[in-house]
Amino acid sequence: MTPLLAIGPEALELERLAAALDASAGSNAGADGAVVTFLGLVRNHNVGRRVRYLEYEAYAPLALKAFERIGAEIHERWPDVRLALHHRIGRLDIGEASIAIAARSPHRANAYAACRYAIERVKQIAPIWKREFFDGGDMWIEGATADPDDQRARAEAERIACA
Amino acid sequence: MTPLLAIGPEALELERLAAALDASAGSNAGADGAVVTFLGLVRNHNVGRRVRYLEYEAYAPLALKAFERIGAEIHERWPDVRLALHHRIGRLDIGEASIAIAARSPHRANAYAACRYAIERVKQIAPIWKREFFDGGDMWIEGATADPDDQRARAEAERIACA
Amino acid sequence: MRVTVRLFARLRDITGASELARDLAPGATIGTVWRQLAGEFPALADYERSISSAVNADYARMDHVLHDGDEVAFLPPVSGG
Amino acid sequence: MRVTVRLFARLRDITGASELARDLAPGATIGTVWRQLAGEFPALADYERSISSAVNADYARMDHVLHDGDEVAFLPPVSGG
Repeated sequence: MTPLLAIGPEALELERLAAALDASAGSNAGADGAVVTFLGLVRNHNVGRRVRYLEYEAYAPLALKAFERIGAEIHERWPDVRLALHHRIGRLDIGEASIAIAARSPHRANAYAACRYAIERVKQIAPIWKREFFDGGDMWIEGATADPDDQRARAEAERIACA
Repeated sequence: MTPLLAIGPEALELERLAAALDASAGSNAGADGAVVTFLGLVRNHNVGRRVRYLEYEAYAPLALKAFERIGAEIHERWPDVRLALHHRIGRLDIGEASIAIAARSPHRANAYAACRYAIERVKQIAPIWKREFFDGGDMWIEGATADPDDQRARAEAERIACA
Repeated sequence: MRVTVRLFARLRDITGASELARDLAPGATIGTVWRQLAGEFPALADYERSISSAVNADYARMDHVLHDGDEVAFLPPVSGG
Repeated sequence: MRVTVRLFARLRDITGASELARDLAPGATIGTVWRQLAGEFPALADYERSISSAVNADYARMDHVLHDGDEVAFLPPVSGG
């Protein structure tokens, strides 16, 4: 059975996340009225560079714990939302999905907010790195300093989620 | 080939919408970094009633034009977003999807906003009605008076989309 | 002139028909048709302020002037999605 | 005591190793390990204020005291998603 939270080299499929959420709902599934999903795709350009492909690396056990933390934050903020989140690692070509998120809820407002919050938090605290291979070279992309206890970052993610 | 906008009795599948968007992107597909989707599901209860199933009816040619209008509004507000929107009609059982929306864009903010805007606008202006069959009876659900020129409604949809 | 009237959801239940034909004098508007129907089916009065209307599958206002062969539609408040 | 040090992304490129073993005096903290590494690999100095750290696959602060057998990880700014 597909786990709700996962990180690995397999290609991502929304249908698998949706099925995992369905299964996790059990007898309560009929109460849900909304599923919102997000797919992050590898783009062919970035700040003026022509991207050829990406390589994602992760500290996998800590990444899974970060996903669990994000799930717990969502459960605290939006108790009626259930979340599935899969991240891919390894080489990814243009157009392939690096992350797939699905949020299911009785009401669409919470599903939208939680799905958006999840991707913002992944970018803030998941120990995952991408190396960009572009025309003329390659470089590690470095974004946020990961600090799961930074309440300002968490509030910013909530703001972006329009919660 | 799957159309980007559709209304009919067939079961909805996110994969078909995603494929339609992929195909419509053509050679520019590699520029997209985000796909956000929404599925509306039939819930097993509504304002205290135990729902058994729903029947959706539409004025199909006008519904398609309403979808086109929503697409045009999105193109005007978020020019880099491409949209797919399918609505189902006929009998729908609990847990089945009545509407599927997918928005694809170079950046996730616009994909989230446009996907949310689309469902709000469908509820405002698409000539579609659901009849609820619940324990003890049935009734037509009546929501918004459809007026595509109502700029206040449109502004409200933008506000909800957190645009 | 003659127009076709399309009715949906509860309006269809009230009138017992999803489609009606109506003969109109020249210059008749969507509103003319609505008032005629409301005279025949008093329960329609509830919808006086909440219906929308369309002509030939495009939204149109009550003062829209009709032509022979037009398809007029009356739409109760919508509940799609 | 002996700990394993895990290094990721550009930190791994700088040190040339994804995993290192280091011997430490009792009472050593994550910060102790970092300063030791920064002495060996001066290019790490750029990351002084931007790294995060973890012990046994849990985020932990620089003043966290280490024990024999711990796995310490240094994480440059993240870019997942």
